[in-house]
Amino acid sequence: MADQPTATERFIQGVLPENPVYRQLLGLCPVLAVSNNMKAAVTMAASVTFVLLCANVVTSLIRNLLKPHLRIVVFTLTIATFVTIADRILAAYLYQMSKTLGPYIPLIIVNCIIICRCEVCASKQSVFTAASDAIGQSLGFALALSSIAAIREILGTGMFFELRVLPAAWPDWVIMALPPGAFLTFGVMLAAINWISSNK
Amino acid sequence: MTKKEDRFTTFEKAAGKLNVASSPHLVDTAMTTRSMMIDVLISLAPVILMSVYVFHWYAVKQLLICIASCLAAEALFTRMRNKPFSLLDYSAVITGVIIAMSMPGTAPWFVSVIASFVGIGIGKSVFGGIGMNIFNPAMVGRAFVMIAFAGYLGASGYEDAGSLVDAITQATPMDIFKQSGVVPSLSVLFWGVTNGSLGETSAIACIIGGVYLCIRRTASWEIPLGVILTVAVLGGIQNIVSPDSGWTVLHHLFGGALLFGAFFIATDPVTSPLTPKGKFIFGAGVGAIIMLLRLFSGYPEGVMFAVLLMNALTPLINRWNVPKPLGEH
Amino acid sequence: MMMESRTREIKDSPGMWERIKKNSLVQGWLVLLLALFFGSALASVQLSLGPKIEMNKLNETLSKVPELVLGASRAHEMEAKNQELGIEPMTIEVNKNNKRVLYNVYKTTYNGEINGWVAKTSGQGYAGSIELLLGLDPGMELITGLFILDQKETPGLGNKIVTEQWRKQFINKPTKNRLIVVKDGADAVNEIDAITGATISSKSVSNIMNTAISDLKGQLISGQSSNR
Amino acid sequence: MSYLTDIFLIALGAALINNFVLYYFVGICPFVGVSRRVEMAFGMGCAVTFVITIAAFLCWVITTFILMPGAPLSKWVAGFFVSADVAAGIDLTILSYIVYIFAISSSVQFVEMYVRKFFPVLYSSFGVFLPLITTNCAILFACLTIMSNIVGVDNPADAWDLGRSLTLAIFGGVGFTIAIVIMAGIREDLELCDIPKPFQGVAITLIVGGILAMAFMGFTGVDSGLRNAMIPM
Repeated sequence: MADQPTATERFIQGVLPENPVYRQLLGLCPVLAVSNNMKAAVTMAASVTFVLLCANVVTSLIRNLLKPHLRIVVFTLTIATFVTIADRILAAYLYQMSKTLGPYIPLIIVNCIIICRCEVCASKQSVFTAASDAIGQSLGFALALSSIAAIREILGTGMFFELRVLPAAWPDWVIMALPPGAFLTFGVMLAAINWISSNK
Repeated sequence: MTKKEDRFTTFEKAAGKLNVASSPHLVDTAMTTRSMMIDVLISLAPVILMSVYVFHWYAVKQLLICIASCLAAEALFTRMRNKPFSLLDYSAVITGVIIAMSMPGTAPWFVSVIASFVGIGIGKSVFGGIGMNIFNPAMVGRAFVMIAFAGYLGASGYEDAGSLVDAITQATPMDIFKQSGVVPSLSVLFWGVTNGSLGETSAIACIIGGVYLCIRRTASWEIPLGVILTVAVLGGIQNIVSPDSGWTVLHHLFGGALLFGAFFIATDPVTSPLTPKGKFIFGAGVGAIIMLLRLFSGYPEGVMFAVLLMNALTPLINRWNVPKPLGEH
Repeated sequence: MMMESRTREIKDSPGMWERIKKNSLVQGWLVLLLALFFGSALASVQLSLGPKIEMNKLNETLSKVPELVLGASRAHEMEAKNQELGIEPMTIEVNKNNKRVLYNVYKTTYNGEINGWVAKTSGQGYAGSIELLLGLDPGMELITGLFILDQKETPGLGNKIVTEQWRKQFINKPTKNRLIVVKDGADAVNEIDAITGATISSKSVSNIMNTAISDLKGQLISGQSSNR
Repeated sequence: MSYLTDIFLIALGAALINNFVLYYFVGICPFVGVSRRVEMAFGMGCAVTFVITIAAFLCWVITTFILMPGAPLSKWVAGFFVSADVAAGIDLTILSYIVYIFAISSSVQFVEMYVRKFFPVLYSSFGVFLPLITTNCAILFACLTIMSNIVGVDNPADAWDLGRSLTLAIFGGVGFTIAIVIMAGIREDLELCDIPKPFQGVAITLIVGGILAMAFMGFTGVDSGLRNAMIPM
């Protein structure tokens, strides 16, 4: 497997060059849905990290036993289990947050980032590489999610992590907390990233 | 040649064929964007005059803010694309005037500025500028601030007890009706000496300007006709279902932003369908959605949402009503 | 494991082994093993966290109860003194136009004395349903508190129903007359100020409360007597 | 009457007011991915509506009879092994996510087989989208919504029946189709536009999605308006 990227490469690729959100355009549902405040975004990113890390490690451990036609079933089973565990942990320790995130935690099951990483990296490479890949990709996801959440929360409520950063006279842009704000912010951010990377 | 001109000539030819007997001298295939825009400005004059008469300096202030920020936005975004910048097509001015006329007089300055920048930026520039936009830029800006600053623009946007103008201390007729079922007199709605967004109050001013636009063929008459017919029919049905509400068909027609929207906003040739039949369907759709939102939605007025929704459907309407290529009968 | 199966393969008759190997159940042994493993993991998660989650669900309502009955300052005072309110949950069934309506009601007692009721109720708001807790004094004559548990009203307008500033005007309103939402300053005892620009949300809340009060008023007093 | 009103409002809510794509952001991937041509978008929409209905049916049956606390089937089975009290308290909701995702993937498989065998024409028009649908969040989202309306309600009498669940699923699919077809129509027109380079592709799709979401915001409150109109207070 000489042609496969090493652990460090996987990690670095995940954060920026192959950022799952801005570059690969995967997992867009949570990026749009839970990015109206930082707390929700960070919790979401942490849950995705947990699921991706566990799924990648388990997949990598059993990679030699996988039959090609059963591998999707195995991936799905693994991911669904860890998502359930993450969901219960949230409900037990962060009850309000788990109510806020609602169905978007179970929807991690069908988040393409995770199944894509299992397929591309974990089912072919060692546990260590798979883990560093998972962390890199999750970090990239977290960066993207919080960049959008920061803009939406600051413009929408004048606050950041529920702490006031803009003067009290700031008129809240309510639309930023609502669905149109998510689409527009993400669209403009994506264009900005495209513009920056094409100018390099 | 821009897409708008392409579309426009296609439509003009189609329309010319249909109306050859009635008014051939009015079909001006060489009509440029600029002369069209001047027509629109002329037709907006009665509305502007009426709003200045009713709202005094509130109207002047809104107009100045909106036009200035639309021009600034246009200049900024065309510069960012390294395109030649020209104000001579007046399109940004018209967007500014329409945004100003759809605002309540008391809306704070930043709301108008944001509406203008969002309208020009997200409604127009990202689609490639004039003639390319899918959605009506003024309505994109207006809907953005309506959702973002509902507190300033909804019912309360119209009630400023400290103002000098009598009309502004009242709630809008639509709003009073929605909240407490009080029906204003028709003459008040017709002449427009009441509260509301700057340009929407006076039915007669909208009709004069709109008829001028239609006669000049800058706007196609099918769209306002579609809107008005549908609203009349649905309003009539509503009257039959609940006869004691007192809000008659004429109230529906003269109240709120209906006529302003039907004549000046829905008729934008870039964002409406190409064929006469498509235009009529477009108008009818706008009318139907306006009535649905007026009767049931929580927002006081549905014109901007209705226009945006039908703008979104325009490509599909065009698909199903493909204009016949030239030479084919 | 792979090595072992390969040696066995040579020993056994190849035809039969091939057939077994093609069998989907045998091919899926990994899936079954994983399912077993994950199943036990989930079971242990459920056993360890399940009770805690149930507690969270209950506490969400229960933790609000003292404040709704006693008011925020008394509730904090009691908490500071480590005094605890007795809370007894019950379900009240109301027959309305031949329709059964169930209410979750909490009877609060202190030193054996009833000192209030909290009812959980919900209804249609401007966008989606509003779920709220309503505090009432022992005789159900006064409203002692209001808390919005869940709502989907428009951010910036309707969702101001959750603010304490708006909610507190309900406190000490008599239940004798229906609450009425007015737009220009409430003066009468049963009038409530609407939130600017969100009259529908304001009306929804007071209507939900009116319905709950009129449904429960007779029921609770009689229910109370039957409990004795 | 009130049941029909309920069904009507669930349908309207799922299709327009709280549109799956434009309000809940589920099914965004096909919304930006498979919306280049109107025919393709319509095919995708039909496929999703088809699968979502079957998945919702399975989900409702499984949740009501097996998964929810005190579900009849699991109570009956467990009755053979443990005492009746323990059997009545059996709660399998922890398995729900796993069960749903397998219900979805097997209904996709089933639909694919069935359509290929009996409707070859239909299969050639939207069969290619079927495998993609397993990871379409709209379907899992519909199942989760149905579940929260069965398990999450305080009052057992309020739990959704099959009719309500299927209505949500079908009209959720219809709402998805509406959104994706409108988007495809616009994107066909966008090809003629001189879109700034950084905005080309997904970015402009998201901006258009934002304006569409804005337009759909106009419907907020229509459901409560209609409810009040139909059921006088």
